[in-house]
Amino acid sequence: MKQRLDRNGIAKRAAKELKDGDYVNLGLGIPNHCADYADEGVIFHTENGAMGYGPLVSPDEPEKADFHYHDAIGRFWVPAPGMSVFDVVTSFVMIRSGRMIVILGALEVSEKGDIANWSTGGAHGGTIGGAMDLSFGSKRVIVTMEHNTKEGKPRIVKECTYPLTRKECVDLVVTDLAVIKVTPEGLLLREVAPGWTVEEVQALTGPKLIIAPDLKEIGL
Amino acid sequence: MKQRLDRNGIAKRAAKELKDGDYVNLGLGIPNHCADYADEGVIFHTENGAMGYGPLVSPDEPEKADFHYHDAIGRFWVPAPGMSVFDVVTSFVMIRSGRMIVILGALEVSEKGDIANWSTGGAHGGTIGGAMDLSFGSKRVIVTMEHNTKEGKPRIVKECTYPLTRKECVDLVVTDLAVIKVTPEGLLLREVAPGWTVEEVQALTGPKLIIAPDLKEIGL
Amino acid sequence: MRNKVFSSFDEAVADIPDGACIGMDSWAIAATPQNLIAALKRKGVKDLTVVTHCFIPMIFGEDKSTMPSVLLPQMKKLITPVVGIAHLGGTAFVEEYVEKGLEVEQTTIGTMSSRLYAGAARLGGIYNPVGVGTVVEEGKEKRVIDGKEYILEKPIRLDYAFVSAHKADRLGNTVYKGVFRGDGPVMAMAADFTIVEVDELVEIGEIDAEHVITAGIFVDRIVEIPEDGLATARKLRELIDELHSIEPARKLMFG
Amino acid sequence: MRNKVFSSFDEAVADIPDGACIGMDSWAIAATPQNLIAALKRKGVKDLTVVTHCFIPMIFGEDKSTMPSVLLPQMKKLITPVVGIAHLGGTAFVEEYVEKGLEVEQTTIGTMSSRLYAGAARLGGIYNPVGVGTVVEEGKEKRVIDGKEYILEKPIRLDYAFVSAHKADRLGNTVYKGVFRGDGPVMAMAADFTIVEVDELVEIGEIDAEHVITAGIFVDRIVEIPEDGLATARKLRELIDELHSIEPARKLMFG
Repeated sequence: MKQRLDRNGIAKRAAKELKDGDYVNLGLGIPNHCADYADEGVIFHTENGAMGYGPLVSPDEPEKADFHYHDAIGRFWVPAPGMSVFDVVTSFVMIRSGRMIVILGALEVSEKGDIANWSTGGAHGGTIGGAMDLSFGSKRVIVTMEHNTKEGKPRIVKECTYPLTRKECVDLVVTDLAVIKVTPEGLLLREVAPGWTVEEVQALTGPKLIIAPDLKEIGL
Repeated sequence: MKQRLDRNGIAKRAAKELKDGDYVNLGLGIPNHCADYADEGVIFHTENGAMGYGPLVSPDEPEKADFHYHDAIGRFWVPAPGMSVFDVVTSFVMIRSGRMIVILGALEVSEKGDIANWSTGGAHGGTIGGAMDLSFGSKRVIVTMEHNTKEGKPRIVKECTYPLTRKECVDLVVTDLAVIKVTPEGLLLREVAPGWTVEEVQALTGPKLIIAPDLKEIGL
Repeated sequence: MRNKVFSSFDEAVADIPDGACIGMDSWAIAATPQNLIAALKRKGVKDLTVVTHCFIPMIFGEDKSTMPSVLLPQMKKLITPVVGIAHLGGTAFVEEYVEKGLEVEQTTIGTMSSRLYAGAARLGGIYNPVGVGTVVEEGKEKRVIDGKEYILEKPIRLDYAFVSAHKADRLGNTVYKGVFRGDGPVMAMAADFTIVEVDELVEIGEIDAEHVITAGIFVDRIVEIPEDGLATARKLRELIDELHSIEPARKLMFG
Repeated sequence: MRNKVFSSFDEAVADIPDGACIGMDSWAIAATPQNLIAALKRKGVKDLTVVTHCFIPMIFGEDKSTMPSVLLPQMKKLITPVVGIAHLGGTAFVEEYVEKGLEVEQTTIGTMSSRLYAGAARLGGIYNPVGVGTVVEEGKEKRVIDGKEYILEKPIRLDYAFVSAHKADRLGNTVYKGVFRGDGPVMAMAADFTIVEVDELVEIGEIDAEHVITAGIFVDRIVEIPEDGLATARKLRELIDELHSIEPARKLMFG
């Protein structure tokens, strides 16, 4: 049956990239859901100053929520054994010093691995936040996003049209249609959503895709 | 009776500059002895990472000594309530950010308040250490030293002959003969050792001294 | 012992002049020195420069939660990585002030922290790798060092830091709780005067030397938050309950 | 859980290649990762760059206390603020090595710490105010910023950091004791690989999240110091007793 992955499906596929002992920062949106599917032993970081925090507080137990314990976008979690808290200076040294994997949402990713994810343009259309730091220093940048805009245009493009977050940093893009690796030769299509052909995915993608010899269906 | 202050006397006079609540770093040599004479409430810093440490360990109680608790030159102290320990990055932000008084030893101090205290010159004659940081950032630099070299030459000079630690930073010089304030107009002689005349002190000093209208004997 | 403990927030901010540059950490409601901000509003100084992580519109009334944006009419300049958030109308709330002359300097979060460290250590500038090839580099000097591009960023020094902390002793030794630590420690170091509001003032010796996060030398004034103050445990609890009752907030903040 | 705990120091340093740049904090006997240094000597790698606070001659035999200078024959370069101390013959002990090509880069203590921070935060350089008008500025670029002179200093990045700490849990969350903290935390951040020797390995959860000084992400390998290791409480106690029995040392180290 031909269908696009839903947001949880994208997150689940991206989470397969994470292994026991990895330090991971998850961006706003789809990336946040990766935590639900990640291996035990993956250690999550939030840039406002905690590493190795525990499960999110469920809406059924609001009494467990505490403003001292939430992530960068305000989701409450509970402390866990082995957690550490720290100031933002230290938090961003963690991010910048190449020890972390980040999974980011994006508006666009270019053929060369440029990412645009902080602003839709316009005078006050966006806010810089920590995305430029996250895309800079991490040992691996994974992007999760919908393959196309609401209007059906490609989000994977020759050149980004939105204000850039960082040039040439994305390693892997996971969308509702495909898993694509950024390589020096170009974008390598490795996996396609169930029921989709290479040609159909290519038609919804800006740059020409290289087809992996071992191309397969996205496995969840 | 005409005499030079001894090293403890110099330290005692310099310690009078310190008030309750001051944060103070003491250099090697005479400055170290200032702690013995300072007001209660003066808080001492050691650049290897502690603030507000307790009394030095006496040679009669070596069992109280612990390598985790000593100052930058290796003198053991005991922890005290209200103490904090920190890394060297933080320790030097304390030093550089203008919140501390430092008392330093010196080889020479110039008319303009330049200080030379880290090297007697020569290929490997000295070691830089933290003196340049200490003389840079502090809100007040006080120098304690003997007024003259063993050969009787002035240590207060027109221009330093030893390698500089920092230019134009010394505020007050306390020697075995005099207390001298560095001012934009020149060196202001404020106090002389008991029994010494202005002329005698001037004869042992390089630059011309300005005589304070309220010149007095060094009070201990 | 030099007294650092003030009995009111108004007294603690009484000497802050027009034109002051004030760091006040804020991650929305978390880590925000709400009582000091409220006192500064009451005082009514103007032409302020505000340095903060998160500058968003007031979500609740000032009696419930006071955030840096309550100072908008008193501000000349804002330095922040986060202006507004999409689901609260984006940056619309600052635009009328920008038209009237408010300068907004956006910086990345990590860059702001590095610039505050640079201010604290009295560096003249840092060559920063983040933001190369983006709007962040506009109008700034760039330089290639060992084959990589960097942007020259200026240090941030503060006249005053407002810090929200958990406990402090009378010497100013301070500890935080959870993500309220934020940029409090580096702001305290980068400031000429640091004012800390704390949940609890404790006796000297109660905070272990190994656990101190901001040493007393960086803290000039301490005010203990009274029971009827802002950002008390009770007030924060009430805010959570209120947010939990609002559908979009519950969806955002609960797993 | 990824295993970070190694059972021997030799194993923990086994992959360090010739030419590595290694940070190892040392404030004479304090804060020195003695066991890791001894293992690196046994391994016999060469052309090392050593970054340390205090580089002084060996005071005691290697069985009693091993300091960075034991690596002199294996070193190509030394970065430090302190080479030798006057009452132990000054810098004489390095001079034969300098003649044979050892490069010695002296830096101020505060500058070294700032350069390590710059390395950790991936800055390209910092404009540093300390050392202007002194030998420190020789051969370096200077620049006036807002009317003040600065020296451009390069970041220090480390291939490996050797850190001496008090306790670590199996995730690498680390705490120190007293002045052994030193530059351990910033070296751990500036290094590609950090190896920590600890007095005690503890279970996860034993170290409070608020008390962690070096978070586990910065720690790659942990070795617990065995009873017959260097820098144990017993060994340090014996050194104090020995120093106390030597007149000049007693005079220097006791009040």
